[in-house]
Amino acid sequence: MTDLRTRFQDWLPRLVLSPSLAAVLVFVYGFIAFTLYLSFTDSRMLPSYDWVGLENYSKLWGLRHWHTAIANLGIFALLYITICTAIGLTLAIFLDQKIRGEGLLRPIYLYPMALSFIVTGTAWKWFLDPGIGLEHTMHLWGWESFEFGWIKDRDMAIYTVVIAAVWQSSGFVMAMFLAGLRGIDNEILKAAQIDGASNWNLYRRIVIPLLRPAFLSAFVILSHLAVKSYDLVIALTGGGPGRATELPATFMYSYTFTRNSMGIGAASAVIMLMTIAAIMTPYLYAELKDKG
Amino acid sequence: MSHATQDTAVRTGRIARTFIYLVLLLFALFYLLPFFVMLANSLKPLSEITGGNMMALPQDWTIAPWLSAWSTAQIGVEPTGLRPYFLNSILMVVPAVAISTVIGALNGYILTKWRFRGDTVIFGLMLFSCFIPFQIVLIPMARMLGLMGLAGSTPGLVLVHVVYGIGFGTLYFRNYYAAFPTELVRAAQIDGAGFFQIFWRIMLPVSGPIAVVNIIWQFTNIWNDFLFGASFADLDSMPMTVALNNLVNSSTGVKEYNVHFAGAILAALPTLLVYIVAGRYFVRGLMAGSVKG
Amino acid sequence: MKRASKLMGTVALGLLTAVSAQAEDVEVLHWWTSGGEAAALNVLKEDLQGQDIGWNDMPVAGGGGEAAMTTLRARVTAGNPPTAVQMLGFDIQDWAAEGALGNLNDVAAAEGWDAVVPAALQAFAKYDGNWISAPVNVHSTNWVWANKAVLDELGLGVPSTWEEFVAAMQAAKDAGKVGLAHGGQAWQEATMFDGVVLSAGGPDFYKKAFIDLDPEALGSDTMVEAFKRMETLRSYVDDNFSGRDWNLASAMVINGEAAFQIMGDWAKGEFLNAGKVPDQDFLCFRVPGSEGVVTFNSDQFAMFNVSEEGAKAAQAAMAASIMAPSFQSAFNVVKGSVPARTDVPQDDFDACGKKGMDQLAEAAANGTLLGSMAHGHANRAGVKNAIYDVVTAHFNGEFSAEEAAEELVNAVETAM
Amino acid sequence: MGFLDIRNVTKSYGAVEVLHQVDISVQEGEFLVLVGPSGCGKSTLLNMIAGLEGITSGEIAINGRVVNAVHPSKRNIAMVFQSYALYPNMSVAQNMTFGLEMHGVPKPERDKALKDVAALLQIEPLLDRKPGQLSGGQRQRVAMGRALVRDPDVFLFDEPLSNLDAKLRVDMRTEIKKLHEKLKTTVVYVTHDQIEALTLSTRIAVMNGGYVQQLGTPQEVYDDPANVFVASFMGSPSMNLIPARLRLNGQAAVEIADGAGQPVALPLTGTPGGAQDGDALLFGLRPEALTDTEGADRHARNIVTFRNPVDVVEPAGSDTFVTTTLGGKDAISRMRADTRLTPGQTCDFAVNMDKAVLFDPRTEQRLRLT
Repeated sequence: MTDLRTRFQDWLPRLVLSPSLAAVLVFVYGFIAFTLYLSFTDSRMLPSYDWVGLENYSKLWGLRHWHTAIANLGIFALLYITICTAIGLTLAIFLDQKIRGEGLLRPIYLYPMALSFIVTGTAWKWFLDPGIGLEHTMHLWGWESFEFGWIKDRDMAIYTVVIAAVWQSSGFVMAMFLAGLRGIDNEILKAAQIDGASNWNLYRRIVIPLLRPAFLSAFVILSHLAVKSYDLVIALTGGGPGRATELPATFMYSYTFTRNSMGIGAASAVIMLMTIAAIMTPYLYAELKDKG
Repeated sequence: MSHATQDTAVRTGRIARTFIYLVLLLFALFYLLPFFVMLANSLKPLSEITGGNMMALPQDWTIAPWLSAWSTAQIGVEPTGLRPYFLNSILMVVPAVAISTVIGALNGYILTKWRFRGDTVIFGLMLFSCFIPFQIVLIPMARMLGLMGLAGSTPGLVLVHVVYGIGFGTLYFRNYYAAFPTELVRAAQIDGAGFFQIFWRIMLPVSGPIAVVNIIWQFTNIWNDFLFGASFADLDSMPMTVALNNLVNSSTGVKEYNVHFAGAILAALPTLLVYIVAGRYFVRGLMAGSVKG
Repeated sequence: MKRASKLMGTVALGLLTAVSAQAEDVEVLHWWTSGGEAAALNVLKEDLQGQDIGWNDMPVAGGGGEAAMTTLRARVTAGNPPTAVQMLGFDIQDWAAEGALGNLNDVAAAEGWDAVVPAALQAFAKYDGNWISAPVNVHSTNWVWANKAVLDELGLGVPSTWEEFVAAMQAAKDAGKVGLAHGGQAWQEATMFDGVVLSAGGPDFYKKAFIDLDPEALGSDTMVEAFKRMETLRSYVDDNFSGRDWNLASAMVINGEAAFQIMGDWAKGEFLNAGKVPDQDFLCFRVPGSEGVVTFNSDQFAMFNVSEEGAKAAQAAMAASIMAPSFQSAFNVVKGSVPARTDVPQDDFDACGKKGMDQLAEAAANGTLLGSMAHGHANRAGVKNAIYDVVTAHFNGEFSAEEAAEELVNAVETAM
Repeated sequence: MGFLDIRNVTKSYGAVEVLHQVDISVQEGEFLVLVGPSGCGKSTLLNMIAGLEGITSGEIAINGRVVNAVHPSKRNIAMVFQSYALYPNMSVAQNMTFGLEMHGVPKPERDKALKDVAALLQIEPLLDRKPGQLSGGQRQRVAMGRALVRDPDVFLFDEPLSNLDAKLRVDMRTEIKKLHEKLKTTVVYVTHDQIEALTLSTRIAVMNGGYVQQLGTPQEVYDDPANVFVASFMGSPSMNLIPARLRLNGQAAVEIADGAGQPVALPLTGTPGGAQDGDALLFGLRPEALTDTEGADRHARNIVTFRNPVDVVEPAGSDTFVTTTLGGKDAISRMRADTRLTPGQTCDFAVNMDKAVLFDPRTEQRLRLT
């Protein structure tokens, strides 16, 4: 009955989608499964297949660095996401006030995202270094009491990582919010003004709630960047002072590759993935249920 | 897709405006500072850097570091500068971005206009794949590339970048096409257009804004990637970032910071160019797609 | 001399390439990318090209070879290993244990490596009694670099004991200088620790603690003393040390901002590059208290399994060229290190280089040529990094000396 | 067998059946309107005819050929969408000829067809514009033009006028009617607007809840509704449905309560079969069958008059609508425009019993008189 072309047309979309799906299944989920397997083996320099059960996990949780790395990720992700969102939103709102020179300011805010941290890490390192950077310059300019030595301070160094990370991505977040603002129907704003809302209330009660999708997108992209932050730490602090700025991504790399403890590295990767899944699944579920 | 106007209809007073300009300019300064440090130091002789203030403007202006970084600095055993690796990166990044954009567009098109049972699950799988840490894929990926005979080649690198670009590409295009009226696809079906004809003739021509977003995103990520480049390339396919890393990160050699900075800026030029040229469409593209939940 | 070595190389080549005369390319993975290093390596490249062997360069810098080792794993996993790979210490042994390395016995026999390479180096270059890699150089880590002008100004000579060294740093500090130039990175702290442990406990203690990993030694009072000496050093370091690159620390000595730096012999390159002359502008001497002992690390080219005869021949030729005295001399003069064979003429070396060569030969003879803990020649990567963790944490004030020694025992145990 | 046959077609999504056993036969040249509230299944049915949605069971045949498994583009149909679905990246001319191009029609023929249709619809000046540069009415014309160019067996319209303003909608309605009269092509037209249904169609299928409630000419559907739903959905203002009782002692009559709650008996022209004295009924009366005495239909044979108070008076230009209370509910009466009634007054109402219909309040089905 069914003519061939029609039947083919029915299957074509699935056919076209299948290579992508296959690639994702193999190169992402297959590899995750492989990593999960490795985390139960005594792999050191290269993968090995000798089963050791949960030994790697118990070793991992016995390592002080791992606790430091987890705690750092908590601090880093929280501050990074919050500050980026706050700065991004502020800049977007300000830039949306018919600003002269918007065309010039926008790329200035955006460009850090274009640069790899291999590139900018050194510049930041110098800038934050009290001996040669900002503090030094302030002293030269006569502000002798100025102090800014966080990068040298074990307790504060993680915050310099936050500063540099915010520098890199807040412009991108700004663009997302700006796009969201430009997408809001003007009539809603006019109506709110006629209702007597002050600018402050206008944004707080009307605009910001309407930006919900932009907030969600920003959250996904920022959390993805936070979890993957690696270059940043390596270039800026090298994980130091001491190991004070270790993050799970640097931890994973160092155990897998430089310390020849692939099993422990794999275990840390599994824990990281589980954490990401725990955070992202509710978001994905909500997102997909709405539209599905 | 309605065209939103530029004007927010919000009125602000003189003092408020001054304040806004002040904040905007301060942030512009904040964003420009590291670039200033890089630029200023790339134009100084080395002695002025190691001996002096790194925040100061050069006293002896020189472009020698730039020339050195471009064509004579030592990357490997030969003093080639970054020049030859530039081409390698272009040869890698252009096909990778093009292919991953087409794949993202096709996936987005299928997942919104040719829906079938289980399509949201597939999308969820693709989206979550964005979060895989690249460190864990290194070893198994090397094995796969070896099995496919693509190890140490540009096509191999392109494949890797395309695979890990599927997630975001699909996300961007899916969100964009979700707002695109399905009736158009139906009309085209009745008009007799097939799956690919609808894609090429109806969908792609209106995908400009989101394609810009995807291209900027993928271009930045692929151009700046170091891990895959260092692991899966050989000399003939070694990308710019690996060369830059060789220039900057030598462990026990003399560090020529001025050359490093010049090289760093050179290596970043293509992405900067993409941002500046495509940047004006970027916000528009985000507006049309990715931020609409 | 050069001609003789070439001749020898050709003889060896002749022996090995009886089947296939066709020479192949070698692909070389290394992390020598800075100007001097790469130029030095270019000598080897040209040497091989003279023998019709092409050179496929595969440089990956970063983290003292860490990035290159990651690349290597990807390459081996992909079934596409390079011909020769620059490698350090235990990595060579680890790869040999994986069965990934080839066999250089024929070249080694033809060139008599067993006689000229110090036994301490052979321990890394041989696996199961077979030659698997060709050592290029010997770096030594227990050096102190000093600005002669500063010392003269303060009326100081070369300190010969730890106490004199501390007094000298104090004098420099009192004169408004930085006593010790240092960059706060884990590996730099570990490099200092090599010398400090030697000065506090001598070669036998060093061996027990770092090579045998004896928990008693690791937790001993001597180790506590070593940590205390680190604290002393810490007190002469300026406040901005953390994260500083080693060569910026060297620059502080060069500029006369600081009096001393404890760093491996690669630091010499920075001084030479700044136009300084050994013994006139700057001084090099062993960490006081560690004289007579040399902690070393040796860059070697490990040769990977290749199946084709032509490739094997190229590999052998490369190994022969690396070990040729002419190359050893040419390379190490530039690099700041000393040759891996003890029979290389000293003519081309500067004062510090000559000193280093003499001390190496002496230490090799006395059995005091010891693998550097900081540079992966005392134990495997996992242990090395575990020690790094404790040393750097202590140096940054997280532990007291006693706690650090205790923590060291734990960390090493976990990593083993 | 008709030109377009819909035979026992059902549609299910999973376990949920949204269309039940639809059976319609359309003759060539007919203008069939599918009308009903949103969610009644009319658009689903249209999409199934177009081939945009699969058929769960039953079959659809166009011009004698079963098309269940035929691709939309091969059914020789054309469709006009609610949103017009004009391709935003193409000019008007490209939009209109895209389908011909896809079917491999050579360029000269395409140009000729385009010229003819553009002339017919008077859109020649718009041909080079992009859809974004057109007004709503112009887009509507282009969308129709795109369908016309194809010269299809069947035109499918999916609420094509709902995006236009009131005035334009009326104009376009007339235009569509004229076009149909000129071209005599078979049309299936979906709308939720009963006026459009009545004015345009040759036959109407009133749908609700996935069922075809009634299929008939506009006259049949209006005057002779099959059930309460059709009666109340068709016509504006809608039919008065007054609670009543059946009286069978003497002449058959319905008894309703007037404004004061007193019973009024209205004699019937026949007896509903199977009904008994005292049964509850719904007495259906169109507003034009409840009027002032001068305005009553001159051809009507059975007029009953009674007095009742006026509650509300709404002049609507050509008519005046007067609300009164019958059976405890508001009943609307259509009177002449010059009526001088004011609220509170009592007046004579004339009931045209020829047009009265009865429903069973339980089943909501029509009770026919015998």
